[in-house]
Amino acid sequence: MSLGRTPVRILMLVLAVAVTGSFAYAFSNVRKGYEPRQPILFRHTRMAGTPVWQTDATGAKVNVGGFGIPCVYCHTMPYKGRHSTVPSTAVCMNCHTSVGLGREWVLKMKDYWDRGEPIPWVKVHDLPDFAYYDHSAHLNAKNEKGEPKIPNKDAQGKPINQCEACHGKVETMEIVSVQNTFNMQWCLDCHRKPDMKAPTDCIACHR
Amino acid sequence: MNPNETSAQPDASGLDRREFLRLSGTLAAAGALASAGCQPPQEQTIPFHDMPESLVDGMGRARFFHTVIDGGPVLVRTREGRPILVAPSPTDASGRGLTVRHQAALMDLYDPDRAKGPVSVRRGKGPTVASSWSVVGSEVVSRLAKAGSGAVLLTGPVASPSLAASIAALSAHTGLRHVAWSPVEPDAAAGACGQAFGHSGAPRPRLDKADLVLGLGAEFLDRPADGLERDFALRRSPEQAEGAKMSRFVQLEGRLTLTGANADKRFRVRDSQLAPVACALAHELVVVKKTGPLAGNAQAEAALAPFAVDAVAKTSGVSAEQLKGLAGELAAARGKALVLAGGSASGSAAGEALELAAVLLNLSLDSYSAGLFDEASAEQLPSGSAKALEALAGEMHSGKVTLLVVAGANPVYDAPASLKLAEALAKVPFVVSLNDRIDETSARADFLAPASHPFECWSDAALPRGIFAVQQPVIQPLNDTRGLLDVLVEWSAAAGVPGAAALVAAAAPVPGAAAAQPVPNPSLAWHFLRAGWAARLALEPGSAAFEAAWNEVLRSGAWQGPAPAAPPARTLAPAALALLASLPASPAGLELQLYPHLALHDGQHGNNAWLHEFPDPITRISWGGALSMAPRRFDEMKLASGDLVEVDAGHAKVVAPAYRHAGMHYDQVALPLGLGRTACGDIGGGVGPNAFALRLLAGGRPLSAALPVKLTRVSGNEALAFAQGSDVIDREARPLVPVTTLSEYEKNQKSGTEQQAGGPSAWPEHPYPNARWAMAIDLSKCNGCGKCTIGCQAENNVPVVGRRGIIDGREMSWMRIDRYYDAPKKDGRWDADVWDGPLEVVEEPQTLFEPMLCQHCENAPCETVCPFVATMHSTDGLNQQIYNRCVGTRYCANNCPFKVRRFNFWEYGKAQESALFRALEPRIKRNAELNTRAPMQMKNNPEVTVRSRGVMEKCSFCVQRIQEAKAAATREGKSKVHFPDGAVVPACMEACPTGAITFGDVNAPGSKVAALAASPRAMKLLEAINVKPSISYLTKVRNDKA
Amino acid sequence: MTRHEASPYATVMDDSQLTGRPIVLAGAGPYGGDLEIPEPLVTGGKKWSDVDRDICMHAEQFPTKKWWIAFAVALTFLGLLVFSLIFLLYAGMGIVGINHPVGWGSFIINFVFWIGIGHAGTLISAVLFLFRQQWRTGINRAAEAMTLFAVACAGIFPVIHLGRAWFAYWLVPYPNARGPLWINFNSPLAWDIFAISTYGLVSLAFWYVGLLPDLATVRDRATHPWRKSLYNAMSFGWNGSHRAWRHYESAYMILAGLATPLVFSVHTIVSFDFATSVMPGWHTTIFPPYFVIGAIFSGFAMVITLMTFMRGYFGMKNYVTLNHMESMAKILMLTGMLVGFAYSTEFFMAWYSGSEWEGFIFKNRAFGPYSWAYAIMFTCNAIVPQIFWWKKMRRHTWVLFVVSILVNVGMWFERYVIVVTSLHRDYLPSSWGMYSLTRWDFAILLGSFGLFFTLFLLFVRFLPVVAISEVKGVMDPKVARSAPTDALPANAAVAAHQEA
Amino acid sequence: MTPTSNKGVLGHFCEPADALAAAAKVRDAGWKHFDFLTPFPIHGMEEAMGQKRSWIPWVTLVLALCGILFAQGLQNYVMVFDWPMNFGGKPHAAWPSYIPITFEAMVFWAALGSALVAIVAGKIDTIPQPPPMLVKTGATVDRFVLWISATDPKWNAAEAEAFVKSLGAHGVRLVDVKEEADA
Repeated sequence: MSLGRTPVRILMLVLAVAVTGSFAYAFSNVRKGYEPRQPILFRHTRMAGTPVWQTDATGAKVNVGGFGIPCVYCHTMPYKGRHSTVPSTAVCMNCHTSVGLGREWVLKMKDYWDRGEPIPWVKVHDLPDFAYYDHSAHLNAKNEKGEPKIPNKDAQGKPINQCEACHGKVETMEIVSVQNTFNMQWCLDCHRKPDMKAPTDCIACHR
Repeated sequence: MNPNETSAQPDASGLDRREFLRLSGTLAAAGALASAGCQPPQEQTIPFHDMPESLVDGMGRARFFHTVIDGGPVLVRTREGRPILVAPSPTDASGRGLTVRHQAALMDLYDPDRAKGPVSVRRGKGPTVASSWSVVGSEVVSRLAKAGSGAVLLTGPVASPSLAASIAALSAHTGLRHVAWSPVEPDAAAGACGQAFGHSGAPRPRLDKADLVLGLGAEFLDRPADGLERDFALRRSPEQAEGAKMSRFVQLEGRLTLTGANADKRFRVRDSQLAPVACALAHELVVVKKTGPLAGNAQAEAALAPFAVDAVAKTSGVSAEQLKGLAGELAAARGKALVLAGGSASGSAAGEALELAAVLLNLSLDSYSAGLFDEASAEQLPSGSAKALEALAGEMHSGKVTLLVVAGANPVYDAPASLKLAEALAKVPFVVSLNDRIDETSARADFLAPASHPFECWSDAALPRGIFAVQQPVIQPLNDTRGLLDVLVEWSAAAGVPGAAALVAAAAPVPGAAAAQPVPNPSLAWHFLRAGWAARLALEPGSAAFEAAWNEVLRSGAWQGPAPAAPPARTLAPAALALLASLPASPAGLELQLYPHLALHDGQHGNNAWLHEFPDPITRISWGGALSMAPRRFDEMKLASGDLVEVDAGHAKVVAPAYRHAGMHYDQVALPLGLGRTACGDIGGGVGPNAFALRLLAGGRPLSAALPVKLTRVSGNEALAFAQGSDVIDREARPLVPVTTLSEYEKNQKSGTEQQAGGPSAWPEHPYPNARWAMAIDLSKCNGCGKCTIGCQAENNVPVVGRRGIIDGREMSWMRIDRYYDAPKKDGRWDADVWDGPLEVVEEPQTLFEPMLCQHCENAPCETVCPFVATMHSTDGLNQQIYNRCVGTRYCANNCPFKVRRFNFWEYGKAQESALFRALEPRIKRNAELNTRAPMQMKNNPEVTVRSRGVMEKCSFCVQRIQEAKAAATREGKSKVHFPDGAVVPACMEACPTGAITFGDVNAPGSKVAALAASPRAMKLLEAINVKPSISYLTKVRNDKA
Repeated sequence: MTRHEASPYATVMDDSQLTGRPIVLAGAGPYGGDLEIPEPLVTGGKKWSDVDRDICMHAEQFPTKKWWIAFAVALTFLGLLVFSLIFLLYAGMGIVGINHPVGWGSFIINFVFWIGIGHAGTLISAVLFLFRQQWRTGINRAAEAMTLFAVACAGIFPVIHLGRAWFAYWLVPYPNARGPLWINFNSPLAWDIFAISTYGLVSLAFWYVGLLPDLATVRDRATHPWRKSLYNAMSFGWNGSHRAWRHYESAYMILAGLATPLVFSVHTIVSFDFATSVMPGWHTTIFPPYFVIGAIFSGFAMVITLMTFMRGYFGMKNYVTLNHMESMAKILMLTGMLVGFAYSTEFFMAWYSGSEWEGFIFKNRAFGPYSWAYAIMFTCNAIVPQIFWWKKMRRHTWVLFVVSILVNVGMWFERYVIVVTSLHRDYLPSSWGMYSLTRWDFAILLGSFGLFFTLFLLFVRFLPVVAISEVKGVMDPKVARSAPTDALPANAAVAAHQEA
Repeated sequence: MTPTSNKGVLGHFCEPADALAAAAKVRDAGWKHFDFLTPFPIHGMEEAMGQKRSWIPWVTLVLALCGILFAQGLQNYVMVFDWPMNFGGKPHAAWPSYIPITFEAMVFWAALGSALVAIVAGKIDTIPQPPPMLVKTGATVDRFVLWISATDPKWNAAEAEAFVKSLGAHGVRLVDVKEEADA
């Protein structure tokens, strides 16, 4: 007699799969939390993090934090061009001709430099090819009062990094990961804020 | 239900609640897993090893270079080191203008069928063997020393002074002889001028100064050169500056050409009769009306005596009244009238006489003295000469030539058949080809050492009006190729030409200093050019002043040379009149005209898909050519379009599909040259018939017109790839093209724009408070040349679909030029059969051109019907098409009244690899051949999505440029509310040589497009259905005021 | 009223004895005059128990050779469809005949064609039910099944005609991660999705509700316990309780009442695909009624085609009699005339509106390059059914069969004419073009028939093809009842197996 | 879901008219838990059995209104409130465009809902039935079966059997599923 239940069970199962699956798919988030391994273990915490001075055993003051190098030292273009750009190896060699020598990853980087090969970084923030994003148009955007639309000051008036708005606090990340969903909904959440006065035309991003 | 009664049945719902929850929990976990597995593929970011300083601001942005290609000054847009667009140089002062071949040069650069490096061809016997530049060089140089005058360099016309100088230096040192051969440039004009005035070089007419232009088979719009189309357009709109009036253009011709299609009045005169008709006009002016300096000149009057209008009227088909009227019109416009010949008809046996008659007419009308001609001042460079080729062929046959270097010439394909060049080549002991591929000539050579594309190497060019331009490379050579100039300098050095060795030494790379090379470009040609340019600029080579001047030349693309010399006197040498006496008789029956294909020209770029796909503006045939026949003859022979016909010229026969060519003279047929390449690559090989075989060499000139022929219908039909549906428009029923005549226009400026008004709208309009993009197209200025379409194709990554694609109706062009023959109202209206082109309409066609692109309608019918939200209106008035949202219902295209939406029927962006499916559908293979072979993808504009199969696309008003302008405004802190004129220039407007297209923000105060849209001539199409286009068409005005 | 103990219906042993006219019982009238009673709907002196056997037999026996041959042919065409669709998905829309002026081709034609056919079933169930046309009982089950299968065939076309069919689900307005990007409710294609899915599901519900009592009949005849429990589950344990009949009848009436406007709305909305556009030849207010009538017309033609088979091959002549066929022929002729009237009205309106575009498009339809298609359409749809003015023709099986096939050919061409001739020459003469079907178009068209007949043959194999309980309801109890006995009816399925 | 009763009395008639006549008598005799199992619905049986009109139409009305509300809500939310876009110059609230889907949604909710509710109602809004498949009644063939369930308040097996026989029913028998199953 249990056969009477079987078709109903199958039907319920199919329905449950369909409903759960479609919602999972519709809201699936493929980007947030993406944290690929890079060919060189570059530590943004060390390069861009806040300096923390400690006195070591010998009494010398040692920076155990980061060097506080601004983002645009390496990623030169966000205010001027579409891409923020990934630095060429030559930028690393600005300093690493004299410092950090002998460290494993510095040596690996120098290996690439000596071979004349670019470093094959893995793209962390990867928008689909049909979405056209321009860093300069976002970072330079200003409201009527002439203030940047992407805030460069917090509520207390303390300067903050504009990059944080999307990329999060990269200077605190040992391995860079994607901090936001970077999907269309996320883009539009900002573009549709009334005080942003940002375009919501499709051609703003797709062409 | 009674709870006391127990049920024998289980609960019918099957699943209890707990079970369901358990199940869905599992599924949610599975869903999460699945979505985690749906990560997009990992991509890499490859930065520079060491970024060049010049690129620091240039990442992701276009860079522009002025250069020159095939004598045309161009502005090349590059991205990440790849040229992606060729546009006319906006700063060009030479007025040279471009042809579609210049614009389509990208396809030649990225042609996958180019030779990859030097090969030993072994005269086509067996497979080719890879070789090297040093092997070829040493072979040539060693033979050069021995050959003496037996060594010949055969080139195309030379446009570069530096190249000419290097050839001259090599010749002087080694005895190498230089022969230039140009297959289609008619040299009758220069010859006639030479005979008439004693100095060769045809002067450049100033169409912008003429009130009346008479064309004697003129083709200045078909073969745009020296900016004639721009000058012409300046006088073609009815709004003219104070004191000027709209010009009138009368054309006499046998085949309806693009030029003739733009005429206000057109007479059908077959090629062989053009010279007598021209003489009759001269007779009427000089002998009858006693007009101009020739009046009373006994020799001239005697020479013109046989050409009284009555006599000529009998043979030419133009009535005596018409001739007299025309002569009267010319006489009335004396001092403001121009007579032009120089078309295909000048390639007939009577061509020089025709040109001389034009000279006589111009003399009589005081055109020279009234300043309607600019004297030619370009440096005299070797251009083609059939006489020299004929002599060379003779020497080759007799074995006098021991070394032949072919560079940029393909005589086996395009020389007259009577020269038997293939056999002659076999008698030359050593032949080296410097062409870019194994073409018809290279296949018969010993070695092929492929020349670089002009975008890959240094050279220069002499332009009209004393302007010199530098050809600078815009990309590293893609293959192991070298520029012709580099090769010649290297060979010169090896042959011991003085000075050349020093250049080689200077260009040699400094060992061990790759990163810090002091010389930016080690090219030999660069050194050679700079040496020559130092002399031209009269500056010390290597001095700071020279470097600054040189950099300025590279930046601006051109250098203005010394002012042209004072014009020489234009007095007639009476001996020239002998040409008229020896005028050959017209063929009794049919005569054939061979005209250069409008896009492919002489066929040199025969593997260029854009040029093949470019529809002839008149015939609208792409991918091939057809035998143009008069409609009446076509009907009499009971032919259908594409029926095969054998053209028998006596010495040769060619089979070609027949085409009913409107406006063709009954006794004339025509075939395009430049087709039928047998060895040019997979794209253009075997497309169309090769009409070069029909040319006849006579008197040192390759005759290409007025050739007597017989036609025979042979079995078979070859479908013609028409890029257009119906030819005819009944404007009474379909007021889609605004046209009027000047006299009507003067009565009512709105005439020609009448159409049924739209009803009231049920809805309020959407507001457009900020920028709103719009376009205006002046049909009076548009001559239908189609350069906008190539510009659009290059800018927007529009694929090519091939012959089969056009026949299938799958053309992808975002912009097209519709060509209609106007069927004026006669006793009511035309009936449905008008669309087949009745003889009354197509024998004397009134041709209309209408550029058609997305109209960005305010009430766009396409937007309403797309269920996927893939197309809708932007706040700045654009009709947006979002490819990544498009699923391809094609509903929008169906509902587009203008049929400008294009569907990707196939995958054009990448090859579909499956042998089985490719076998099932050969079109898949052809698409891959045409679009996706490396390095073709390099031409793609990264600012525009490459569309995938199954999505709709259409003109976006070059939204990528609009977005770039907006981003630039944001960067620079400027207002984005309105944009000034010129802030955004779409590719079509950029490419338009006549300024017919105007684009801009119609809401910006004082914008040009707003003024044009408000012009009384402006008409927006299909008001009746209330779509409200953003594009205004300005009435085409025909000057009917004789 | 006199009750006749010996029913005259008992003597009508097969449909050759039917005349299509009432039976006159001399002197049987209430005042002694003649009594005219309609001819029986079921012939052969069938008893209620015979009905069970005759109809369930096909679902209970091992299929016949004829069935296998038909099934093999249908499956072959279905295979062709599957292969063609795989290739279509791989290669793209390039393989079919559409091009730039004609962006919709055979797929949309087939879609409208099948949707049209799908209209007869629900019409017979719903409209004829509301009009108390009792003869519908013989054919409604098969007609409803036909509706479902036709809708299934129709349903694949809007999906496969998409350039990127794998994104077809974007048409469903579901919340998603693209932010607020839903669908465009202005588009008739969005309306279509709702209309077609509603129609498909409501038709399914209607059909299934009608099947419930019959599934119980099959269950009660079943011998194998698996089969028994399967059919029991499918019939939701139906036992014929009149307390269930009460709600059942009410729901059936409501379904009929809702399905009636639904039938009209669905093809109306399909016609909106065309009527709301700006294309001359499409943009016309006559389309909704014109499409609905055309749909009924083609649907009835398909029912006639199928019934001819059912009568011939499945021995259903006693349940689907010549009287049934004649009634359908009459409807066919009426709708055919209405369709012909619509064709003429279009021309009149094109002339009367004074619109040049309209005028041209209709002239071009009738006399342009596709005049052959127009001629096929007009002949098959407006002229051929006129043969049914003759009663003999209405009752002639072969005539009915041929006409029904011709009508569907004509109706396919009607859609061809509407879709192709309107698009191929619209506003701009420069963009005119021609359209022709490629081999893939033909393969998919034929394949859709394969799918249709495969489903229909499976239906015949597994389910009662005539609405048993409804037919029982219209039979004369005097003929149909069993002799009074205390015994329960024997298990008819067993009996049938034993006979076989 | 259906309440079942393992005990009751069954008897059948061979013609609907007989069943109809019997039904009135059963009703008048005061039986509550009785039912007629028939191969097809019999006109007039509702009155004869003393049943009220089916309440399904009210369900239909409510569901139809739900369908209308759902469709109007969805379309207006999407097109007007969530992200208003300019489609071909139409206003955001282009209400005529919303009519077709509103109608379809109304039919969809009303029709499918009614069908589902009717099936369920046939199972719930009933008296305890003889267990299907265990008790053969012939009601799906040609018998018009009277069933009086043992759950009836005035149940008395002998009395019930006698009563059914008195109606002229054939094949009257007392049913006890447990016994039949054991046997």
